[in-house]
Amino acid sequence: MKLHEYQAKEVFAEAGIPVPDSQLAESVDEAVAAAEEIGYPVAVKAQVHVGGRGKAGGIKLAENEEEAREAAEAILGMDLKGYTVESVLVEAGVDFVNELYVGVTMDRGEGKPVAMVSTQGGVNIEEVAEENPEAIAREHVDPAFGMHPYQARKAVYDAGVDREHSRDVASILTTLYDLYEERDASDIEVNPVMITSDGDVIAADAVMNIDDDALFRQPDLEEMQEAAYENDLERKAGEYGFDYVRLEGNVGIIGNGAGLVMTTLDLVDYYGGQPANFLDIGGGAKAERVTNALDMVFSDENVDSVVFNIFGGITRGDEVAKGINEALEQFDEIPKPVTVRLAGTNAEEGMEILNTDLVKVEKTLEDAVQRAVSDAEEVNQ
Amino acid sequence: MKLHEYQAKEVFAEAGIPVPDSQLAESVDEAVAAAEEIGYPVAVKAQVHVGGRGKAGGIKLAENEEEAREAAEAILGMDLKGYTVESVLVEAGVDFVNELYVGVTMDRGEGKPVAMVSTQGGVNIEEVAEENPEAIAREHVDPAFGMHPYQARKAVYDAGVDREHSRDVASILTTLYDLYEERDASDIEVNPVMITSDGDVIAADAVMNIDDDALFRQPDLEEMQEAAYENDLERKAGEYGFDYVRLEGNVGIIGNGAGLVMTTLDLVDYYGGQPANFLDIGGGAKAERVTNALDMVFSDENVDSVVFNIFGGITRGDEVAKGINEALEQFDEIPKPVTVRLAGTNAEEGMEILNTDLVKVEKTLEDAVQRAVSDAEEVNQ
Amino acid sequence: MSILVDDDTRVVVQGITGGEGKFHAGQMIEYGTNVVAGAVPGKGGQEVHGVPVYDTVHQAVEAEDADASVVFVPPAFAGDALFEALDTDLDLVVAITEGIPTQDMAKVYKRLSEVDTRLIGPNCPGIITPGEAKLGILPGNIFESGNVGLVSRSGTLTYQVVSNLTDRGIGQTTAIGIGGDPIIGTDFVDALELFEEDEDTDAVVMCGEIGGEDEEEAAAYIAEHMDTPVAGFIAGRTAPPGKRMGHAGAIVSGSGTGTAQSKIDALNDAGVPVGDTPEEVADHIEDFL
Amino acid sequence: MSILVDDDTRVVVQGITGGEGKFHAGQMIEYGTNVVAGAVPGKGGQEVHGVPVYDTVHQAVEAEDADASVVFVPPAFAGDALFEALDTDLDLVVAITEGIPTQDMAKVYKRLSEVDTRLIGPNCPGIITPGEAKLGILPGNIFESGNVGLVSRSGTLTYQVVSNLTDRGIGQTTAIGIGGDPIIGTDFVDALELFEEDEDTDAVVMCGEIGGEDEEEAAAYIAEHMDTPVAGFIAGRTAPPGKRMGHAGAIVSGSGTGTAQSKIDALNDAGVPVGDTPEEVADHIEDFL
Repeated sequence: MKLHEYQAKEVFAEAGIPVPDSQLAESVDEAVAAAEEIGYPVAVKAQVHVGGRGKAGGIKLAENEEEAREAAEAILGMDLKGYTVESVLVEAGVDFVNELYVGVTMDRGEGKPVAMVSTQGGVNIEEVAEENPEAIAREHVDPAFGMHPYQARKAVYDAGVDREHSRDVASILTTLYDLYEERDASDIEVNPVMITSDGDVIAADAVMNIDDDALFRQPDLEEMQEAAYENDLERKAGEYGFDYVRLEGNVGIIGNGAGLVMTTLDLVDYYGGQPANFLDIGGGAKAERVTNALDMVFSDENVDSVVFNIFGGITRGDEVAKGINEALEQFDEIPKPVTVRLAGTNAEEGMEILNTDLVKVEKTLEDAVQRAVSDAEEVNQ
Repeated sequence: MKLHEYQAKEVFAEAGIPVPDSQLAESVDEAVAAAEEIGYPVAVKAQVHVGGRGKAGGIKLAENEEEAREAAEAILGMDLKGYTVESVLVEAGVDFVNELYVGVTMDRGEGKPVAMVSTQGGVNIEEVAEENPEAIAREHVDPAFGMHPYQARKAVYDAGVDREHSRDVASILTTLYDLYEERDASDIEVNPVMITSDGDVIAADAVMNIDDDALFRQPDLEEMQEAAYENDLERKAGEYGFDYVRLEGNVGIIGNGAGLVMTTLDLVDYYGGQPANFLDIGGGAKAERVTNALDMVFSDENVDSVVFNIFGGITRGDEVAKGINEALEQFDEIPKPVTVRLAGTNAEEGMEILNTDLVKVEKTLEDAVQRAVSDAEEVNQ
Repeated sequence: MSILVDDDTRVVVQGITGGEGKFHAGQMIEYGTNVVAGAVPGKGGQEVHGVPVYDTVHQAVEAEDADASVVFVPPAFAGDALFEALDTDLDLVVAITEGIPTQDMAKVYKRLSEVDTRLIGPNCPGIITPGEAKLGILPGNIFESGNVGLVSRSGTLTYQVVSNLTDRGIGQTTAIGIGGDPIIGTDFVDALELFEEDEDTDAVVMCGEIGGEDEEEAAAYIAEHMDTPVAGFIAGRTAPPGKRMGHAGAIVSGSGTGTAQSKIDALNDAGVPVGDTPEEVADHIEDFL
Repeated sequence: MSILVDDDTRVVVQGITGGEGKFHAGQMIEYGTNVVAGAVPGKGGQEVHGVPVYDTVHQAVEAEDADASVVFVPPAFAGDALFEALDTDLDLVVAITEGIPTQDMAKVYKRLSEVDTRLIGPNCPGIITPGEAKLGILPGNIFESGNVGLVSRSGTLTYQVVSNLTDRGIGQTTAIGIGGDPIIGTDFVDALELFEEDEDTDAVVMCGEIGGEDEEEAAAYIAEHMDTPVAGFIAGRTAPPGKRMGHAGAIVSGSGTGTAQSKIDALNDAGVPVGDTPEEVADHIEDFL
C-alpha cells in the first residue's frame, strides 16, 4: 500500500519530523483558500503515485493568488501517466540552499533493512544509484537490534553532510527508521530533505509504502487505504482481496498462482497480444470468487477478451469447472469472450463439465492464450 | 532500586496484569478503613524489602474489623529483620487453589535474561531452585530479539501448568518480560501467581527491582525512589551518591573502589572486628565528598571507630590528604576515632600532610585496619 | 535418489489442527509421508489423522524424534512459529504460509544465520521427492519419480512445468518450491548446489521470476560450479516496474533492476537455455537427457 | 613479553574530548601508549593532545590504521559507542565507562559473539603492559615490567596488590582489569588462557570478588589447563546476601550463590592458594618464582 504524500507527511509530522505547512485541496477554490491561509509562495502538488511528478507538470509554484488558481486548475483533473489527479497538496514554499536524500528500504539480497543518505537529493535517487553509487551512503541494519544511533551518524557523516546539519539529518533518519520498523513500511524516504537558508532541516517530500502483509497490525494506516487507491479497479480488487495489476493491453487474464498468471501474461505477449491485467484468483475457485474476478475484468473497458487459466493442484478441476459455470450463468449475456483452460487434478472431468455455450475451452495453456489473443484481435477489427 | 510490593503492583496493574484490590495504609485506622472498603477477608502485608515476610509475622489475614485492627497494630511499627515497618498493604484475600511462580532475571553467566515458571509457587523459589531445580522451567531470552511468544508458552507448558490456565499464565510472563525490558528491571517476579477457585489467574505478590544504572531513563520509577528507601541512612547515601551498605558491626569503613572497600571490610573481620558498613567514596576525594562520607558513618549510632582507606591511582595522595584535613577541620570535635591509610601516588607526601590531631595515620592497610579494630574494642570496654 | 527429504524424514506439522494444516497433513500422510506429530499450543494430547498433537514443537520433536517440520500457521503467528521451529534441532523447516510480514521474515532470516536448520519458504508449495515424501501442498499425483531436479519460486507454475515433464515421461528426483517472498530461506544457489551434489539428478529445471537478484546469482553459480545441465524459465517478462505481481517478491524496481530480461540474459550467459513457454523448458530438458 | 597490548598497539580514544577522555588520553600518551586518534561525533577535524579527532570510529580506524580503542563515553551512550567499535575490525576494545545499564550490555554481549573483536570491561581500569602501553586509567607509576600476570575484577584492589608485588621487586607482564559489572567481555578464563600461552608470564595473580560464577569457572579451567601457577584473592567475604557491594556485579544472591567462600573453596580445590590479605597474595607469588 502506497500512502499519498499528504498521508505520509501526516505520519512523519506526528513522529516529529519537521514538514512544511500544508493543506490538502480537492477543488480549485479549496486550493486557493489553502494558499491564502498558508501564505505565498506555495507549491501545488498533485497527489498521485507517479514518479517524476515535477517534470510531468504535477508540481507548480505559485507566488500569488492568480498563480495559485492557475496551478490548481492546471493540475486538478490532469492525467499524469495514466492517473487522474483528484487532489493537490498546497504547501508552504521552502527557501532552500541544499537538498539531501534520506531513506530506508529492505535490501532483500541481504535480508536486512538498509538506511541511505545522499547529498544529491531532489533528483531521482535511483538514477544517482546507477550513475554515481558512491554518492549514496548505505548502512545495513540488523533487524534484531534495530538501527543503532551510531549508524545514523555514520551514514550522515559518510554521505558528507555538513557537520552543522548532521545532527538534524541523523535525527530524521533515526525517526524514519523507527517508523519503518514500527509501521511495517516497505520503503520510506524523504527526497528532498531541504536545508533552508536559515539552516533548518525540513522534509519537503514524503514517501511511505506499507507492507500489505502487515496491514493487519497497522489499523490506522489501513484506514488510509481507501483514500490511497488510485482508481475504481484498484479499489474493487482491494475489496475482493485479489492481487490485481492493471496493464495497458486488451486481453483480460485470470489465473491461480502468481507465477502462472505472470506466465499467462507473458504468453499473451509472446503470441502477439497485449495483456490487460494481472489477476490472481488464489487457491480454490468457488463460484463467488470466479464471479468477482470476472466482474473485475469485465469492468475494465479496455478488455476485449478473457483467458481463464487454472492449474488445479489440490483443488479438483471438476469443482473449478462448476464454479466457472455457476459464475457465468449469472450473466444474461457474457460481455466478452472467455477462453478457459483447466489443468492438473481432474482437469479432464472439469473440461467436460464446462458449459461451452458460455466459454470456449482449450486443453493447453498455449492454445488457450492464442485463442484469447485472436478473439481480442477480432473485436478490434 | 527495589520497589515496594505496592509500587510494583501499581506498575504491573498498569501493564494489564491482574492484581487483587488493595490500598496502602500507614496507620492502624487507615488500615481498618481500607479493609472495610475492600471487604473481608483481607491480607495485611508489611511493606519492607525482606524475604520471608510471612513466616516472620509480616503478613496476617483478617476476616473482620477486629482482626484487621489487630493485624495492623501488630505489623505497623514492628521490627522485621532489622527494618521498621512503616506501611502495610491491605489487600483483598484470594481464594486460591494453586500457587505458581513466574519471573524474569538476568543470567549473568549467559549474558541473557532468563524467564522462569514453576508450579511450586508461594514458597521461596531459591529453595526450590536448590532442592528441586527441574521444578522450574527456564527459558533464556536473546536480548536482541526479546522474548518470542513461543518462549512464554514453552516455559508455561514445560513447567506443567494446566492447559486450562496456560494462556493466562503465559500472558503474565509475556507482560513481565516486556516490563523487565522496557523498565530496565534487574529482577521481576510474581510469587505466587494464584489460580483462584473460579479459574482466574491473579498476581498475589509483586517483586520489581530496577537497575540503578538505568534509572536515568526511567524517570517515573526514579520518582518512586524516595518512598522505596528503607531508612535514613539509605536515603542519605542516595542523596550523596555513595555506594553504601549498612552491616551490623561497629567499625565504620570508607574507601575508594568497590574491591578495595570490600577487602577492607574483610580485613576488619579477619583481625577480629565487625564491619559497620560498606562505603565507596569513588574516584578522587574532594573535601565535600570526604565530609559527606564522614557524616554518613558518624550518623550511624553503631559505629565506634572509622578506618579511611584510600589507594590513590591517578588521584594524588597529597590532594586526598588535604581533602581529609579540610573535611575534619569542620568538626569541633571528631565524634569517633578515625584511622587513615593512604597508598599509591604521592602517598608519603599525603601522610605527612595529614593533621594527626584529627586522625591517626597508618602506613599499611593491615595496620590501619588493626588500629580501627582495637579503637572500636576500646570504646566497648 | 533425492535431496533433503525421503521416506525416512520424520515430519512435525505445525498448525495441524487448523483447516489448511489438517487437510494437507492428511494429503501428506496419504502420499506416504512419515508425519509423526503435530504441534499446536493448547491442543496437546489430541490426535489428528491418528497423529499425536503436542503443545510445543520442542515436545513434538523430542517425543517423536522428528527431523523436519511443515508450517501451516497463519501469517500473523508464523514468524513466531518459525522461531520456535528454529529453536529445536530440526534439519529442515518448510514454511507454507503466505503473507508473513517482511520485517518478521527479516528477523527470522537473521536467526537462520545462527542455527544449523535449513528453511524452505515461506510462501511456497513445499518440497516433494516423488514416491517417498512430500512436505507441503504440492499435488502428489502430477509428480513422478525420475532424474530431473526442479527448483521454483512459484507454485502453480511449478505444477505446469512438472506436468509438461511428466506428460513426456520425464520424472523428478526432488522438486522444491523456494517461495515467492522477498526474504526466503533456501535460495536458488542453495538448491542448485544440492542437485549438483545429488548423483541421481541428471538435469535441473529452474523457474525464476521478476524481482531481486537470486536468478542472476544462480546464473553465476551455475557458470562456475555446475556440471549438471540446467534449463530455465523466467516469469514476468511483461510486468511493469513498481508493481507487485501477486508474490510479495515479484516486483521490478523503479530503477529497472529485477527484470526478467536481466535474469534471462544472465542465465543465457551462463549457458542455461531459457524457454519462452513451459513446453520449451521441457524440450530443453529432453535434449539434455 | 605481554598479552593483548604492547608498544605497537595503535589506539583510538572514544570520547577523547570529554573531561575523563581528555585527561586519560594525556596520561596514556605520557606513558608512551601509541594513541593515534580520537573519535567523537561532531568533533571531527579537531585535535586533542596533538591527536586527530574523527566523527566516527570507522573514519578513525581507517585513517589511522588503529587496532584498539578505549571507551570513555558516558554510560547512557556507551552501549552505542561499543556497538560502533564492534562494527569496525578492531582487535581490542577497552570499555572504562562505569554504570552502563545491564540490558544495554546484554545486547553488546550478544553482538560480541558475532564479531572477532575482544572486549575488556566495561567498568574496568583497563589494561597495561608496563613500560609499553596502557589503555585505561591505571596509574602507570605503580607498575613495573616483569614476569607476573595479573587479572582482576576490581580497580583499586588491583593497585593494592600490584604495589605489594612491585614493592618486593616483582614486576608484571600485563595487568588486566576485567571489570566489576555482571556482564563483561573478557572474563577470568579468557585472561588466564592468554597468560598460560604467554611464555614470559611465570605466575598469575587473580583477584576475584563475590557475585556470579566466573571464579568457579576459572578454578575449573586452572585445574584442567594451566601449568603456570596462580595465586588468588577474593574480596567480599563479609558481604551480606542481596546487597550490591559497589560494583554492579558484586552481589551474593539471596540463595547464597556467588559467595566468597564458594570461590575460595573452588580455587583451593584447583590448587590455587588464596591470600587472606593482599600481602599474603604477594607471599604466594614470591614462593612461586
